[in-house]
Amino acid sequence: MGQRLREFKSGMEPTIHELRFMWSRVVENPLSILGFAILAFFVLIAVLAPMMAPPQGPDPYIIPRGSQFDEPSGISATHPFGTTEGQYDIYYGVIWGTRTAFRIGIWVVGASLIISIAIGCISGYYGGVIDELMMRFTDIILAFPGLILAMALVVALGRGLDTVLLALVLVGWPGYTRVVRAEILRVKSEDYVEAAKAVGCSDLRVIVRHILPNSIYPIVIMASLDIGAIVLSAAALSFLGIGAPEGYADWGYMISLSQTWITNLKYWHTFTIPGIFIATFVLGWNLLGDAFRDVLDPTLRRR
Amino acid sequence: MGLRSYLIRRILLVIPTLIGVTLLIFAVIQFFSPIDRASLFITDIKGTSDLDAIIAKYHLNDPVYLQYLYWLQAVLSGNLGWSYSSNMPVLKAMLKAFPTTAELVLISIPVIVLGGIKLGVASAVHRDKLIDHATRFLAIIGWSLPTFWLGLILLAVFFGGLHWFAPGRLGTTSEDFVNNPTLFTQFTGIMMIDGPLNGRPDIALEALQHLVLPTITLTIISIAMIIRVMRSSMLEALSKGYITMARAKGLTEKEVINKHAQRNALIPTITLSGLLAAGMLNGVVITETVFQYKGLGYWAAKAALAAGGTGGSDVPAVLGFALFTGILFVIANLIVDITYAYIDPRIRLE
Amino acid sequence: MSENVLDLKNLIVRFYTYEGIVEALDEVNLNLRKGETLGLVGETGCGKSVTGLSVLVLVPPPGKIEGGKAVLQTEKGNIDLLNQDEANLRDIRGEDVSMIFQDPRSALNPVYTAEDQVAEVFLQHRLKQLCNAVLDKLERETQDGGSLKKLANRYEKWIFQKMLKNPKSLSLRVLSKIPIARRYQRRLKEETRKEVIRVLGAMKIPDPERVADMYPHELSGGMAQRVVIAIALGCNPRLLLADEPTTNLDVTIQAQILELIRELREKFESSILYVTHDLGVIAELCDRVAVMYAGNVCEIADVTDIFKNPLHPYTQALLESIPRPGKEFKSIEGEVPSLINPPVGCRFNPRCPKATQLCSQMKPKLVEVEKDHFAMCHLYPGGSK
Amino acid sequence: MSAFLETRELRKYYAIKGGVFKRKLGDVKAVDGVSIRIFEGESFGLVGESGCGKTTFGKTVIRLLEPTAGGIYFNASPEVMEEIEQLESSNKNPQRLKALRKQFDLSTFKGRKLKPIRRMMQVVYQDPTTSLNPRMLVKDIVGEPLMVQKLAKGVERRQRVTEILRKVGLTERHLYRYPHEFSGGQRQRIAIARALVTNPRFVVLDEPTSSVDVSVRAQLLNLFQELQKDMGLTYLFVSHDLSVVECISDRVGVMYLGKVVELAPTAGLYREPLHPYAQALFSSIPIPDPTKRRRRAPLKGEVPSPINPPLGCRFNPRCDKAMEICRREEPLLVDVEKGHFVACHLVRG
Repeated sequence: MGQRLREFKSGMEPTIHELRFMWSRVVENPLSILGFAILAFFVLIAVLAPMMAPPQGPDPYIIPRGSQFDEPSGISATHPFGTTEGQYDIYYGVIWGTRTAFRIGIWVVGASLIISIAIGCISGYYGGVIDELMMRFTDIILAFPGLILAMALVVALGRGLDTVLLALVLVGWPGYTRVVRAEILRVKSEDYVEAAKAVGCSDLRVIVRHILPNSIYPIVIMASLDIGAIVLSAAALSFLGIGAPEGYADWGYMISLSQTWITNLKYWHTFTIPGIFIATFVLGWNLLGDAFRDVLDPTLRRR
Repeated sequence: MGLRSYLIRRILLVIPTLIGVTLLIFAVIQFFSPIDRASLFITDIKGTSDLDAIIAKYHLNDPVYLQYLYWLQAVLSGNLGWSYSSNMPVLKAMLKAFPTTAELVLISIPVIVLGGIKLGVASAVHRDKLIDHATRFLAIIGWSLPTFWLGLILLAVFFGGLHWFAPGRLGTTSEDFVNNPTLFTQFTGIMMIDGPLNGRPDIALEALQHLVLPTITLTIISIAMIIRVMRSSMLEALSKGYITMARAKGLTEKEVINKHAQRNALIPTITLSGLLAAGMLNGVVITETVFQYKGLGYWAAKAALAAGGTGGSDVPAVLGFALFTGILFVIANLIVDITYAYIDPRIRLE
Repeated sequence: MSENVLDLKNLIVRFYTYEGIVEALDEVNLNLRKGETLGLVGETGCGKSVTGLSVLVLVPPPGKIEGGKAVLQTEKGNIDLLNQDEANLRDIRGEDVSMIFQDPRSALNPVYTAEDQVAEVFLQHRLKQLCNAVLDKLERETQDGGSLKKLANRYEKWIFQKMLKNPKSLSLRVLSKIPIARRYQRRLKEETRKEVIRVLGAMKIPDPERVADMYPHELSGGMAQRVVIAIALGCNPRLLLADEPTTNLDVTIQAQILELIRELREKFESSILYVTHDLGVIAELCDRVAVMYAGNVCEIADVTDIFKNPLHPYTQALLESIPRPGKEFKSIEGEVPSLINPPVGCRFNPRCPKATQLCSQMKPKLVEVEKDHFAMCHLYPGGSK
Repeated sequence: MSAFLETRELRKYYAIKGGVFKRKLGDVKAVDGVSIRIFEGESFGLVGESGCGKTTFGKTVIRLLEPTAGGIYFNASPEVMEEIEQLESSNKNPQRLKALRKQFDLSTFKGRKLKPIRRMMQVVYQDPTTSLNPRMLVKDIVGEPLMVQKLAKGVERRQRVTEILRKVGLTERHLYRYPHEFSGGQRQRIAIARALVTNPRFVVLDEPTSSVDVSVRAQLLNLFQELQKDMGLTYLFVSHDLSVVECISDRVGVMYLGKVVELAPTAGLYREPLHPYAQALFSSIPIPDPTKRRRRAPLKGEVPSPINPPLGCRFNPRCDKAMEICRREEPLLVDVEKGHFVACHLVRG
């Protein structure tokens, strides 16, 4: 047992050393601490949502509304952040909107990563015709500005939040695949991969045991930190009106409700509050992403 | 491989990419029933009544590859279908809105590129100093702000609060004036040029005034990428052997940075400016929608929501727009790669 | 000791890295006499390259020079390089002291031609001479030509006289940005090109005209190194630092470059600090040798003395580790220590066959054991003094 | 003496593509017709400058690279070799030749058939920092060949791993460590252990000492010699370091632009190289002895491109003894005296 533990501990050692180094660099920067704090705050909100804003209908993601009255109302005891157009409660919306944001980000990143790792590995390792075909295919998707292609896909597949998720995955995977493939190509040319082939390892073993462990961590970390950017795109689609359905607890959708009221500063809360939520959420991810990017960038490492 | 054959190859590569782009759009069309697809071939309002004839005419019940060829033929002859929302053929509507967008983009690009490069260099040279932290913080903020929210805040403050700038492209009176062909000739469709050409410099000034907020929005959103790429490639360049060499020659720090490091750092920045183009096109859709700036993006966003179309959208308009931006982006990338070939002597040898 | 071109005294350099403080140079002492070639030999990471960079005061971050002196003999007398301001240092770099780097390809900027990069040295340090040459030429041209040509000539003369006085004056900076007005720069470029071709030719580059127009990636390794040497010798420096200039080259090309350095040494009368790990190169090229180990210079002597009569145990072991056919390979036990926590006392003591208790307690001093033969070892406590 | 490993006109070309349509423009002729014999138990040195094809040759011989043409015969009896030679020159019975090649010529082996070869032929790379997977334990790195070759399992595998580690000068304590915890010299020992754990008979040593320091180099060279005696290994020692090769090899081949120009027993070759290139190469090595300083005319020019090597003798543009015939005709590698082969028109057997 002790042997196992020692093995495990020393097995984790390079990873721990690496993480400790990254951590020390990340912590050096006060901005990334801020990023961590922001994200911790949002995780807390997402977890505590049912307690902070008890659901009132069968679907907790549908914002309760008092009346059908159009004009937003100000801050009051019953509506701590006021209500937006159509009397949707802003407080409830932003709390449950946090869950929506996490859901969108994690789903899109997770699905894109799985697709891109599978395709990137095959493409990069075997090369040849498969690689050429795959890369040309990614070229085509990358030949469109992402948001516009996503918009077209959502329009074609029918509006809704699920469609937005699907569209963002379809638009997002080629970019990751390119990165995965480039990493695989880099590691593939390392001597230890050739040495593995020289002792008679099968392709699968070479990929799983030698190539992936040496290429995948930075990609996974960087992709996870993309969640902010993905939430931003989804919010943009919701803002345009083709994402979240009516009454859904989604920040982008809530801001789109305030569009007609911005000329009167009396209604400042309708766009400011949900906006602050999106901006800080994304800021948190980007602050962390920036810190990690510096640490993971091999050209800037270890001064 | 010489520079010339690199360029020829790069230009030829545009053809398969464009075919791919059309294939993808065509694939998206396949989500619709033949009746819905038929509307993609209608070019006037009367056509909506005899869809069956169109289904027959364009072979919409034929095998897919034949359909693609017929569709491609139609697209190549400029037929992108009928836009419900603007009540005219898609191509015509897009051409009409294009100069407006061009005006916005052309004025934003220099601000973004030059500003981004300067700030990125300053940030790298003073790494971990105040100016670096400030620039990076600004870049991250700009990168994190939702475009639409930033636009709305600017509108609320400068239009709702201060009444300095208004949304739209021109004031209502000027707009009417400009759209009256007997009074005003639209040579280019770009007001800053057409205004003075018609002897009305005040129109140009008014257009510029309306451009301030959209330009600021686009800049804040897009500049972050240039700053970060420039900063990291500048840091990389500064760690290279030739920088030590340049210092060992006795060059001033200014020469070392401006001549030796910056030129090398520009190379990765240029290769990534294709992404900038994509970001701008994305940003244009949102920015124009927020500011009611009636260019291509505004038109497409409205079309996506148009009632009465397929599934509540003006599908031909949205797909036509996607195809159009795809082509635009392919051309932008071509220009980027050609510039890159001229800046980096190494590519000429590969 | 006035004939020392360079005198390093107790030089200390530390690198502040994440892993810890690297004691890269720990009181390095060495002197370079006028006209000689001093070999600085040692294994990877012993601090020999850092020593070279310290002389130029170009130790890269996170490294810092934290003590000692680096006295350079110049026309204005002896100066300590470590307490000069940037402007002074810039005048010295490339003019009095210059450097050849290990990897010529990374030492050349990939986006500029060889000519551009060689020309920079002349424009930086020989601008006056270049201006005078241009003015001479303009003087000769005034006699003939039409009135427009005469006007242009007068304009250019005015420019170059201004440049002679103050090359960074405002009017020059403005004119250099105006399309037609800046055509005077062609004259300067012509003159500089002449110099560039001359110095490239001196490097025995066949067809220097063509090479001048090439980009670094078009040059072979040997050719690129010649260009780097041309840059270094462009202004006839009194001190040349050569940091493993042949390590990345093939042996036959190495032989060419060594031969070139030997010839140029006589022609340019420079003193050379030649950094290398190759004892063969040292034996062929150098007059004296300094042996470095883990941030210390542990022995300095004439090249024949080092090879015939090495005093320091490390030098002895190093020489024995040279493979010789028919003999058993001898090696030094253990590994080169990390400089983050270097051994206390003599840094060689954990690997030294002759180490005593004293060696792990106290750091020995570099003393003159025999005439002109210095060693840093407790085996030779007082030296011959 | 019969050859343990013999290459016959071995070629390895790399296609270069370019132009508008990425057509094939030509070949980099990295190895261009090399025929050598390596005898059992010897250490064969292969020297030359960078780009001469020595590393490519080493990797092609053990089939890490796909040969473009030619044959690699491993462990074939003299009778078989004689028959192949006859069949090749007479061109009479192509079926028989094909059958023989299929049986003995490694260059015809594919997929599964290569796996047993991998057990017999191994390689040690130049730089152990890149040749060891940084995320694997020493026990897994060294045990992997046993695992994939299905040679040993569980306790037995562990025993064999420990045994080989002891042989290369490491101990059981090192089993559960990662490569980054070792110094350069020790890492190279791990790489050697991995190569030798399957008891191979032939090992390609690809510049195995050029990434370690002088003081450590000697330790490794001693280790190589010990292991060779112990395990009855045959070495192909590829290096640009002529003095190391001199000490460790029995016979040495000199390569220039994809061809072997001279091949001889070490002592004879180093005493008196016959090919003008070999002469220039040997005289270029700086001798670590200040009393033996000499001035010499270094070789002029640089190595030409291996895409379009010069006609005739490949060395002719740089050779100061070049004659008319050198520009026309490629010299053959001929035996001039008792196993001293030279490919030069000046020297005749």
